[in-house]
Amino acid sequence: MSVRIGVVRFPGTNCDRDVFDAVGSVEGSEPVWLWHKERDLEGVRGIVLAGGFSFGDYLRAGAIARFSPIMEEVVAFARRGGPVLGICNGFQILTEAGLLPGALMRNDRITFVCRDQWLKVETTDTPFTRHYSAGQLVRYTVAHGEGNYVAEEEVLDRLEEEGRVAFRYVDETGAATDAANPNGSLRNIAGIRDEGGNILGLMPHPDRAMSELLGSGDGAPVFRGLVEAAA
Amino acid sequence: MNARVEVFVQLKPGMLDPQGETLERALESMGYEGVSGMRVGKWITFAVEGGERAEIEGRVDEMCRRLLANPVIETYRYGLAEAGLEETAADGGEEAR
Amino acid sequence: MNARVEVFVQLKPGMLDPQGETLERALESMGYEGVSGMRVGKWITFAVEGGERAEIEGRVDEMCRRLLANPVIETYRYGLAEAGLEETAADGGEEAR
Amino acid sequence: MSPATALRDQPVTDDLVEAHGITPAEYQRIVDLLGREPNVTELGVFSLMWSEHCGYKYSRARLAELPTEGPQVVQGPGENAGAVDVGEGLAVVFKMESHNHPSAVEPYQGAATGVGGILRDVFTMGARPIALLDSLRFGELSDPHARYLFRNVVRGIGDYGNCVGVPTVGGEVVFDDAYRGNPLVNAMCVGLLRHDELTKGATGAPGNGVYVLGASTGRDGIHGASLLASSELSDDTLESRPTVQVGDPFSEKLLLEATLELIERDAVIGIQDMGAAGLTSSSSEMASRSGTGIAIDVARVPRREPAMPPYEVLLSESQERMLVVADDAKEPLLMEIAEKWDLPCTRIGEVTGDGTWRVVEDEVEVCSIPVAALVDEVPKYVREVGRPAYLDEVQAWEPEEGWLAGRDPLDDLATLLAAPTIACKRWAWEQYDHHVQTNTVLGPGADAAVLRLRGTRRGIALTVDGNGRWVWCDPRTGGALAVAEAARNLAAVGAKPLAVTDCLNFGNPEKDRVYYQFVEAIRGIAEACRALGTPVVSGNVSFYNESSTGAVHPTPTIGMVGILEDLEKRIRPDGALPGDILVELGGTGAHLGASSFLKEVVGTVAGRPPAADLEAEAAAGDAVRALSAAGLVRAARERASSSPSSARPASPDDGA
Ligand SMILES: Nc1ncnc2c1ncn2[C@@H]1O[C@H](COP(=O)(O)OP(=O)(O)O)[C@@H](O)[C@H]1O
Repeated sequence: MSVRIGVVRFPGTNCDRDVFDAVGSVEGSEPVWLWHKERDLEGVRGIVLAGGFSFGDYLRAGAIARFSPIMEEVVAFARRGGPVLGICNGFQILTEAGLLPGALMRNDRITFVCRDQWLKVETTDTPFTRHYSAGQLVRYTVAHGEGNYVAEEEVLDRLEEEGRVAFRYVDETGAATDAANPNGSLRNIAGIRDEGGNILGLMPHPDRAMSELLGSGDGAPVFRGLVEAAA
Repeated sequence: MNARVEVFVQLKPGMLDPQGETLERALESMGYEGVSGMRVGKWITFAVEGGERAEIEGRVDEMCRRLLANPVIETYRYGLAEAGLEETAADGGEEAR
Repeated sequence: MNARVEVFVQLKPGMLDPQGETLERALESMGYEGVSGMRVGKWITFAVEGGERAEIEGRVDEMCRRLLANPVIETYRYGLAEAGLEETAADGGEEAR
Repeated sequence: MSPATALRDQPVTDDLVEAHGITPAEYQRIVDLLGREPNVTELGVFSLMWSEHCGYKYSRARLAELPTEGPQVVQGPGENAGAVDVGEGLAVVFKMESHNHPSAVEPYQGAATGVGGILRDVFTMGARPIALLDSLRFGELSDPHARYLFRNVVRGIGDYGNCVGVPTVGGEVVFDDAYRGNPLVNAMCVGLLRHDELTKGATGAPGNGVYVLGASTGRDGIHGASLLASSELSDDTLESRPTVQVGDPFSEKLLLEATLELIERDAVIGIQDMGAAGLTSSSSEMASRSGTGIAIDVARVPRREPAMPPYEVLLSESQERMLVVADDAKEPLLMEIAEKWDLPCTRIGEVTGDGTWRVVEDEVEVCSIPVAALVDEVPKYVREVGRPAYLDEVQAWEPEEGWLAGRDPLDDLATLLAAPTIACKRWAWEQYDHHVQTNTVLGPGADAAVLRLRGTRRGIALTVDGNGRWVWCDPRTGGALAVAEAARNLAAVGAKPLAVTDCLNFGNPEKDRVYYQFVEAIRGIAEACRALGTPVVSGNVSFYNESSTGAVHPTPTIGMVGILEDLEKRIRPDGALPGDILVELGGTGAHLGASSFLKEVVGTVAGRPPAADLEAEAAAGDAVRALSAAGLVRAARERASSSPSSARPASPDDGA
């Protein structure tokens, strides 16, 4: 029996096929499209919100998408403990929907940034990061205009204490410097998880790090972890 | 009543506004001095049909809270004016339309 | 004087405002009815130091034309208030100018 | 009287004809073709269809000199975009287009809508866009206005392509005073399809329905607005008329997905982009290709503004719209798919059998013109002009004896590397998502971009190139060299060139000097394309790139597509290791005429560019590919005006 994993499509989602392929590359998984207008999760056991510009990211990234019918089901699924991964625009939607704390503001450099990025895996305590070792450096691509993670100090402190910072922007030596920070995110935060550990949101794209031919294969463990957790 | 609504959304005070900063620097390099504290917010205008003033206000406030502003990072305020008075939205600044 | 300035920039009437249209549809599908003519513009606030009121106005107008708006597609208007009166910039809606 | 009626009934005076850019002789021809005087709407329609932009009246005869055929060609010029076979049942569809004038006025929106237009040209053919490239020219970066344009053009291209989800994988940026008053913004789009998915802008049989899919129609970019303003229409409707369109990449993305789904599910008979020149050119071109007529009721076209007269509805350049033809059997599916993507779709008319382009507003006939008159009878101007005198002057340049004495080569090298045109363009391409769709094997920063073709061992290589300075100094050689350099860029990654799209940016062709440059550059391009076996399958002409500071350098940009049969055999730009042997292949010896060294270091634009030895060029490309196939090449770089990434990146923030 293969594990059904839902890939949500909003109008304007544009990494949907990349994610679909990434999920499909994991043995034993079956990616399934979920359309924003539907309320049926089609029996999926895990969900990915892919990157892109849902509703053009008009107003604010992810602001409109979170009100889609499918999102009510996604929120309920996540609250039941189902594994949910939000990449880039997906992360923005998860914060807008209140499933993850904080917000993603416009990059401090104002402009969109697309580059290869070193990340440090800060917690292995999620299904998505369990195949990494703590402190491991991985390389994904970032590509976003609104990836500047902000939250109130207390929230940030709590995230740190509870080990909920999942990825940090670092340089090739693992140092979380300003130069290594592509967007001004507070404390170089690139991704966080929720209390339960079943929801992960991150700006960088593991879905684009699936093949050495394209520069990095470092993202594959994320999808393997997702499928295993869903099984 | 039918109302013309204006909503103003801005980053919370204390939050860095890189867009404002960039514009400020650009103005400076163009030779405009003495400009400070620049913030770039959103100005959203629309018409609303039907209901009492208080009811419309309530609805607009809810729209702001739920969609037009993100309370984690932004503040908002709004103003209503009886419609028909298209001028309301238009006056001050003949350039405005 | 020292002034607080508010600049309002919007796409010219008749120009497509994709943001406004998309927002309007989103509000509708969230169940808010009777909303129309939505436009999303910019609301830029800052302080200016020094000079007579007329002189500041002239300068602000020039800044608008040269940088803050592109007159080819946008209209703008602005309002000044003597500084110190932070409230002016802060209280409700259309009074803001 | 409403402005709409006022306009419709306005008499066609000589002034009005002239204001439409129509010569008395052309007007007479229109009268002959119609057998009567045109009304003002018809006049507007002719002025549009017979403009250089749509009708290619100055260029068409010359473009015929370009080679367009080859076994690899699946679709040559004439459709929305060209297509070549890349093996395993796949074809690559591509085209380049300019958006110079809109970008000069509103750089952000101008560049953005330029990308929007070229994307539509490609997905209209049924191809999913998989890559964008951009070729940009601005004034010197020390000029604040050039910095403003550079910053906003790049942002406009990035925001649009990023939002639609098509990676921008390559391009070029040149800064030269020649472009101060008139920047060049050229965008190329590449799409991929299976051969059987290729769709054409056809109408099928009489009786089929004609639909508008996508955005509503507004007063965007209505050609002739200025002349209307001079003809006593109510002022307030006119002054608010925008001349530049606002791009809506979100709607474009919906249109893209809807269009591909329509084609995949066989819900349409034909489909055509309604970008430049709008409803008029899309409908007449579709009818022309199929030898049919078409009847449209403008009253049914969804509009953004009330009281638009037919003139405006027909000539509007509102973006993100498609013209679709379907029969009754397909209509329900067409509507279902449109609704799925939240796109309005409205039936506005039907295909007819009489070869007439007919427009009514409700019941009233507004236009009735033979399709052939609009499309095939466009006047063609072929002029013979002599070689302009400036060329002798420019080419007479010879280095004086000992002119390099006392120069410090290292200093000069540093100057050269710091020149914005030569410096790394990271500032620009970091703003472009160059990875989305996960096919980018080699992105910006290399001689050519390389994309994998999923499910095969193959890849394609893409590049855009042009050198206006060379063409200015020697139009024919410069034209040939642009093609040669593009081919070299492809060879440097191990790819074999397949075909070319071009974007020919010139000044006013009514001027002898410009026309000469144009004619000669095309000859050069044609010769090089023949020699290198790369037919031209699509392209675009942009004339009138002039301002108060004069005409731009004649700048043909060449977009080239190549194939790598085995991606594993590609050449990596950064593959070199210490101890490797460095070899120069080909080479023109020490040549400094018209060089970057002269311009950036010495401050002169003069001399002749290096001769284009096309046979040697072809041989060098073959040699590189053979060496690479034999596993002997670790890295390669094309050696023209390359941009080492170590140099300080060119950015508008430099304050230069
Ligand atoms: N506007 C741009 N957009 C995307 N990539 C660009 C742009 N300008 C330059 N590049 C990239 O920078 C690299 C160098 O470009 P260029 O200076 O034109 O090199 P060359 O002289 O070898 O053609 C190329 O990989 C090119 O794709």
